[in-house]
Amino acid sequence: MIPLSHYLILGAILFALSVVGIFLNRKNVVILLMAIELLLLAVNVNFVAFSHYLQDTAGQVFVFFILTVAAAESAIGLAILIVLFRNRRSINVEDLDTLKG
Amino acid sequence: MESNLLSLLIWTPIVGGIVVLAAGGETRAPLARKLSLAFSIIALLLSLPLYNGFDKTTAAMQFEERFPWISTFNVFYHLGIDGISLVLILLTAFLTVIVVIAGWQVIQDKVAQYMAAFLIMEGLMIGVFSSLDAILFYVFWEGMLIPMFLIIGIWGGPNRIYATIKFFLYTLLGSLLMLVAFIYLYQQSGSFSLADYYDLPIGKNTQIMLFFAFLAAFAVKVPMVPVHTWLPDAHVEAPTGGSVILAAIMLKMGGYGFLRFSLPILPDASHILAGFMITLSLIAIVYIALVALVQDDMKKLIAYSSIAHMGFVTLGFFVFSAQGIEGGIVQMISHGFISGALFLCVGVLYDRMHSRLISSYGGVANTMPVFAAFMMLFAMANAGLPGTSGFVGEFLVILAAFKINAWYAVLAGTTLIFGAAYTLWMYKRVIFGVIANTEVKTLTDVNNREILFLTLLAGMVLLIGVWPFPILDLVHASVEQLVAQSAVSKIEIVTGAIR
Amino acid sequence: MSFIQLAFYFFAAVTVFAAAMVITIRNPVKAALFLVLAFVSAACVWLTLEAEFLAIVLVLVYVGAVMVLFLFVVMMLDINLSRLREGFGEYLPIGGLVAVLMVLEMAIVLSTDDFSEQRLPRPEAHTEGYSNTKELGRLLYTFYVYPFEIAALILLVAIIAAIALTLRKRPETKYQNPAKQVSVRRDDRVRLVKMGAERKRDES
Amino acid sequence: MNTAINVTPAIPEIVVFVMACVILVVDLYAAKEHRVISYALTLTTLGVAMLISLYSFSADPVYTFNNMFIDDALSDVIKIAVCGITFLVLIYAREYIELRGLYQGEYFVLVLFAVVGMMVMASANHFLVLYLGLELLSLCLYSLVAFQRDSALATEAAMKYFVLGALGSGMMLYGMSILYGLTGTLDITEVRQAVGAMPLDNVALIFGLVFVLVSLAFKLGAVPFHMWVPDVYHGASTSSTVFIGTAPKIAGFAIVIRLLIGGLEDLHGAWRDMVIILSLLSIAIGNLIAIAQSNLKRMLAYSAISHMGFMLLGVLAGTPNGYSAALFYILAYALMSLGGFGMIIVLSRAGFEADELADLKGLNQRNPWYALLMMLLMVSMAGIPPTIGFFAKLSVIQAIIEVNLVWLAVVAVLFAVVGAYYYLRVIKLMYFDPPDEGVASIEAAPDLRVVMGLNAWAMVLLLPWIGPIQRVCLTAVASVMNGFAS
Amino acid sequence: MFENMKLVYMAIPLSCLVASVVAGIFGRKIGRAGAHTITILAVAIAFALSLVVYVDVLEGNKFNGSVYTWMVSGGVPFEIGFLIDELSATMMAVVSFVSLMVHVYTIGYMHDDPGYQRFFSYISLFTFSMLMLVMSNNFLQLFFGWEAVGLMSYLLIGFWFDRESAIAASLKAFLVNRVGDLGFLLGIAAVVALFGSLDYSVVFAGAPGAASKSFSFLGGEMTWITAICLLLFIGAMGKSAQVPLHVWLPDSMEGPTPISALIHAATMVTAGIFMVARMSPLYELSETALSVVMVIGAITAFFMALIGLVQHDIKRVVAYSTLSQLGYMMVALGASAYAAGIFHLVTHAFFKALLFLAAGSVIIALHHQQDMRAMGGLRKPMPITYLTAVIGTLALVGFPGFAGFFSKDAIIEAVHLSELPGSGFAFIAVTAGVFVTAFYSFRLLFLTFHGRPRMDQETRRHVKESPWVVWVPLVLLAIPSILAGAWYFEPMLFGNFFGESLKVLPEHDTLAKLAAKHPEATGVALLWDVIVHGFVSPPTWLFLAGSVLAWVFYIEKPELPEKIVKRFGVIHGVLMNKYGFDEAYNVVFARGTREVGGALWKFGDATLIDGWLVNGTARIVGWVSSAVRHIQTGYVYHYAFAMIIGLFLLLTLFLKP
Repeated sequence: MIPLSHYLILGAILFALSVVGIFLNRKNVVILLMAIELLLLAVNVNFVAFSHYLQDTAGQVFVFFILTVAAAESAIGLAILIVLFRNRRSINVEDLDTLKG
Repeated sequence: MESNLLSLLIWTPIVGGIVVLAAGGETRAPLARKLSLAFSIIALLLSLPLYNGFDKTTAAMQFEERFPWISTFNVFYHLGIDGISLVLILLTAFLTVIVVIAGWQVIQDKVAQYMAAFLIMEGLMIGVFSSLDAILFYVFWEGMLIPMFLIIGIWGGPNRIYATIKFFLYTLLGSLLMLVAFIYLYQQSGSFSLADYYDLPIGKNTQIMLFFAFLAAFAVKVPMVPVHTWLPDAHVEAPTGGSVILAAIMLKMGGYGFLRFSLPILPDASHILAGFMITLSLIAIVYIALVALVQDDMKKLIAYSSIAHMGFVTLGFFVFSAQGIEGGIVQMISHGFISGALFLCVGVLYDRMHSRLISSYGGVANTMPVFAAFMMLFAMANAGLPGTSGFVGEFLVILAAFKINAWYAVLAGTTLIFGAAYTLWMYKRVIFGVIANTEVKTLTDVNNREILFLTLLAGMVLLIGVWPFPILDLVHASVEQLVAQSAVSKIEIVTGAIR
Repeated sequence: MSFIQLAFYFFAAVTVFAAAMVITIRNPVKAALFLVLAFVSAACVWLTLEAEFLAIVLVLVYVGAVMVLFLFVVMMLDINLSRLREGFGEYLPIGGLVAVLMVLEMAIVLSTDDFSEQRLPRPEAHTEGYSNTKELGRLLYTFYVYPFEIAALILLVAIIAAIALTLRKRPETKYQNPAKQVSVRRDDRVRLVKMGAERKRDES
Repeated sequence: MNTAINVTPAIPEIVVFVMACVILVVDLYAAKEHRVISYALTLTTLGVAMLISLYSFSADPVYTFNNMFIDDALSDVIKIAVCGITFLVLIYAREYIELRGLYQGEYFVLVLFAVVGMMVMASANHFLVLYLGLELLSLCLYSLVAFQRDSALATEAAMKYFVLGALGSGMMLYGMSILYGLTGTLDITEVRQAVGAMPLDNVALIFGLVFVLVSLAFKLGAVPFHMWVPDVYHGASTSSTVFIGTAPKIAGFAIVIRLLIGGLEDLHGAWRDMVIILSLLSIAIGNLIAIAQSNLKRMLAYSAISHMGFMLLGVLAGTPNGYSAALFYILAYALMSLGGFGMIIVLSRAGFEADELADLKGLNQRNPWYALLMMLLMVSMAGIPPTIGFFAKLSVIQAIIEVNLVWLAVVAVLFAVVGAYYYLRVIKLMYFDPPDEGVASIEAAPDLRVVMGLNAWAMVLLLPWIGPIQRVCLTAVASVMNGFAS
Repeated sequence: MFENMKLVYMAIPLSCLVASVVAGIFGRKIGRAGAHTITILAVAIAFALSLVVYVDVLEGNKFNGSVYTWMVSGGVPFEIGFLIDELSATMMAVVSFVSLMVHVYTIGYMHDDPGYQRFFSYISLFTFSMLMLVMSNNFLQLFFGWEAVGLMSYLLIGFWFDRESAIAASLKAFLVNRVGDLGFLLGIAAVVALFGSLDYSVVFAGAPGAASKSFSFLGGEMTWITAICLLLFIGAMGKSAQVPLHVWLPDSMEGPTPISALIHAATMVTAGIFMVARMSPLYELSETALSVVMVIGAITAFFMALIGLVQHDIKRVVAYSTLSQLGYMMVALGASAYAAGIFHLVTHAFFKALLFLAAGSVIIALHHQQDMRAMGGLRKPMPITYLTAVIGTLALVGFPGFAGFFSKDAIIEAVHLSELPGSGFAFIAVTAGVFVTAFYSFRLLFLTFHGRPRMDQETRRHVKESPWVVWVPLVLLAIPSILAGAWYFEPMLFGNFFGESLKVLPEHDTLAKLAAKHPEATGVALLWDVIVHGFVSPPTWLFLAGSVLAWVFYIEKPELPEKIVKRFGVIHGVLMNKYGFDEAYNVVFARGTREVGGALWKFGDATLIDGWLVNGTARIVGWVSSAVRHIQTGYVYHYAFAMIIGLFLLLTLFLKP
């Protein structure tokens, strides 16, 4: 059967991909938001897997809440994105460098 | 003894300072001046019962006050004085009055702030000299930095910002290391009380580490070579009153620290490092004297001479004899008056000519004979002439040093020559000679206000010079105890008990 | 290899591929679609873990709502696509290196005994009649009532914030106020002006 | 399953939550000129919540909501502090937001929800609750930063904050998932028991710990997870900065306590060294970069980073004294930081942000009173007596010396000297430099002036009460440790 | 005579102090007359009381006790007190007498000076200091007086503070004296270290017991007593202007002439002599120290006299003469003939003060012209001055019967009898010195009063005898210049005049040996014996030779000196340059220390400490700061990257598989 670690490694790969996605992506903020969704997905995979192997529903409940929060988060994230776009006519990550130093 | 005299003495000027700050706006300078004078005189008067009620026969702390403050750290609001503290407190109270008088007309800008800063500093300085709790001590010790920082920065000379920041950071760095040492001691003894520190057995290497931590703080304040370079800058840029307080009292805090902390708490380290300390002191005496010789700024010259004179203080302390320590103490007091007076003299000239450069002057005696006479007295005192206070401390320290090693005394004694050389050479170029320029020609002699404070200082300088007995009498018991304390090793106890 | 294994590795591979595409593809619309793919395949992976409810929620709520929101936003904002991927390749090597290193490191840790089959063997499948949804539902409303309330609060915040941030009154837009239209009264629109009768101005 | 849930301990949260909803509704119906009602209600709510927490203060922990909620001394202290600080924040902010068109019901509601989030964090005894509380707070903060919609800086800051914050949350979740997998539980009490039963050098445990720690470091703004701090502090409207820079720090400390000490205290040996690195880096980098700043808000942001480093010194000591010192530090810091940002608000006017250092030039000549207040604050931040900033530093340094990390103490004080430099520079600007020509006079509302004065003078006037305050901190920390010991 | 002698003792110096303070502080109020009246009155009182004390002491009423405790430290009491014995009583009388004369003289000399009151204040204060010095019963007070007279010397040399040369000379005098004082102070420190007391009586009582205590020094052994004596002698060298610390004395002639007479001839410069004599119980215990004293004295006596030959400034000639005579006194002390030294001190005080005042009288007459090349022929217009000058000169050169004869002769004899190392050299030096002394003395006399007047016409017409306030002191000083020698010759040298105050070990007692040469005679017979013997002794021949040579050079063949100077240009140059001491000191000390100081300042303070350590640290911090701030690029992906790296590093560091 599938060992737990394989699920975890799937989670790890997703985690790494999303993280890399955040710093690799220099042009589009939307992709950043998507990478964040991936990040949460990675965590969710972990939780679901643990929940199953531990025979404990708490993990699944946690995932449920993470999904909820993620939805709320993306709503706010997109709202900020829109406000940003209105201000700058751009969602280029490289343009977000007014604040520095 | 139940008394809250010390608290009164500390808080009266501080509250006074706040009152002055509140009452004297830009438009009410005369009120601010009068209030400040009143408060400083009240403080001076308050210090008199301290002197009267002081029991000279005992080394125990007197006028003690002790209230819990920060119970989690066993910090107490714990005040008390012995003879050593007392003389320094008297010095502080006296000089603050002088400084207030000296700033009377000279300071026209932000008078209330100026006066308030000095009053607050007075309270803090008295606090330093009477704290028996390390944290309380530290609070007063550091608290003083801010007013001094402002005094130099606001009313100082052209390069004041560099000087004042240098002064501040230099001192802060040293002090913070001392704080670490305090906390370490607290860790070992469970309290911040000095009395507990005294009884605490400490291992040799630890003592040495702690000694250097204390040294960082005290050496900067004293200042000892090579951490002295803040002083000439600070002095040169500070307004006259600032220079006076800086030289006359703040430097003494370093010396006081050695007596209150280094010697009794770390006797073994003090003995082990005595050679090192003496070397630094002698370097200060000789090296700085040579440096003073070539200064072309009067204030800088006096500042360097301060460093050299303070070298005597540390030299005296680290020969571990009653004579040496007493010599150091008298030297501190005397230097308080003399350097204060010299800075005031420079201030008198500066107020008239707005130059501190020796080369701007010449032949001042022609137009300001009375002033020249005063300055002659103080210059001679600075050169350590017998009959002035400057002699007493140097004499005792040389006597004490000679007993340890004649060469120490020889090197220390060179101050007799160098001290006279730089002081009198400056005096010669400034005061003597033909009138150098038209500005000097139009100088007016000292006015009554200036005569007042110069006379007060001259009186003290001569009084101590002619009869230093009272000061030594006051500190005698305390010094004896200090010598005894610093003679008992603390390592023995540790090796016996723990290691 | 059992079906379930096959399903897991297949969907896992799809998930990883989709995720990789999300972060590398040029077009954000396509990225969003790949994200949808990643979610769907992840939901399938979850099914192998008997998390049926969550798998369905993921597809319904996430793909159905959130991703649509994403697409909506992406399309609404007028983005210059040509500039979006400039210079991407420069950072790929270092990004790839970091990703590989991280995955390696994580994999080493995650393959330790703590997560081995010996310690946590795969449990038996649930018996017939077990409802994942029911179980979760029961817990949510009883045991997890406190987090549930907080989650509600979070959603409320999201609503308020999203509205507060994005809602704007455009002074230049013309719009009607039906309430105002309905409640209009005759007096507001018609003004009766009483005038004196007209007279011939013969005298003048 | 226990269905009869005791909600009494959660009354402060409930009050704030309910009132937030009420205000939301009231604000809908209140005319613009009556918005003061919302404002007053908000303040009242915070005040009431604070009083309730104060009233219910007790050292004995009370668990409820199936052990997910804990009401102990620490949570009470943090709730009181958070409500109190937020109360002051709003007073500071009122005139500022009025002048900038941010004076809306939503603003207050978001602040209140953020407060609820912080209170939830303070009382969390469960990973899930902790996470939700954190997210509640974070979402409110992102929105508050972006609230100044027409400001490019604010929205940029919000975006950065959002992305990085989500990344941070993700890391925390990942760490939690690992811990969950290892311990089989999300309940912090049980986690602690499970961890206690495990070998402490367990690699996976450390692995999970690192993720959790990193996310905590992010929330506190410790180097190298600090990058969001200066940009957000700088970009956000000052009314938001003053909030972000104060109350959430206290809440952040709460989760540090809950996670590292409540849950993972047994791993102290492992996380101590990590925290040493974080704290040293924070102290060093924070102080160093602050020197180069010309923007006051940015400078204060870097100073915040270094302050967090100092706070972490207390945490890493791993002793009750250390935790208590850290708590005291964070409380003192919140108060100082409040004043510091508050001064920017005081000096700002409609259409003018006094957030450049140069704006402080000659303040002593323009207004000696404010110069004095600002000096008190700067002195306190620099940790120079006689201000509470000094006693805060004293406590943490004492804590690390207690565990024989003298070298760390020495390094810390060396950087404190570096730090003193830029605080001094502020004083220098105010006192030694002449004001620029044609600077308008300072006009601040009376409530603002009063709060500013009290805030700054608190640096000195709190001195006699340092002992009691520290004792409260000790009680708070002890209650956490005892709660788990029993 | 008086109930409480202690009050009398105190009144002697204090009257001067009070007068000085009054004249100094209230000078403007009391005016010129007030100033000189009060100070002269005070000095007169001091003199009168000194005589009373003198008589009292001769009756055997000595005193040793403290007035008040200055301080107590480390168990050692530091006190101010008086020791009144024969030595101090003699000194008090001499000091107050010469001072009185000078006070009176000053009225005339300083008549036009704007600093009139100040001057009186100074010389009164000086008198006070000098009296305190000689009356002291302990080292502390001795040092007090020692430094105080140094201060007054400084102030008085620089009295005309707008003259560059005067203030330079005053500074030089002070600093050179300070070098001596350093030795003196170290000597006192050694005394305290060895004896634990500063009191003469305690120290002297303990000295024999401590004589053998020694320490290693430069590889050899040295007794503490020797060290103390040598250190104290360094002080004496400074104050009494012995080679090589003599350089200040000639320059001190920049001061007003009354000062030269009082301080730089009669009193202050003899403080060193007095001190060594006072310390005789110590010096007796160290032959090394005595030898050094003798040799230094001899060098000074001879070589300084040589310089006197080539000086043109009238006061400088007298000054070099003073140097030389001080050397004689030192030689006497070195030969353990303390009494002879003091005796010469006393006689010298009278005749050298006389010579200075006479020179001053000439200077007044010539409107402050001091160059002898512009004098000559003043015998006629200034008879009293001339006469007294002749008396002074005869006393100086040791014409038999005059005061100087007795004292100088005794010294030469004593040296001759001394057996200490260096006594041979000393004898030759002092004997040859007699010739040189005679030559320069008569050169001065001839150039000034005889020959053709060389001043300009205008001056010549106005030259006249000085007023009475000037010549009366001259006359009053001339009397003891003639008589003091004969009067004191016997008691001082042979009669145990000084009693216990001077202590000589029998094996050093050269005076006792000298007395043995005149076994039979006492009183007038002895006097006669000595004078007659004097006419046939080598010194007298030498002095006659010297005077005759001077007559030839300056009266008979005035062109001769020119030729000789040309012939022996090198020697003349060396003498004119005063052996190059001044130049060497200037280069080594004055400039050397300043250059070293400047280098230390520039390099040590400015570059090393401030430049590198302090500002360097600040610069580095600033540089690091501005460099590190660029980490914060503003790009969110960098921020994220930093977080990842942080996470990654923490994982790598702390995960130990």
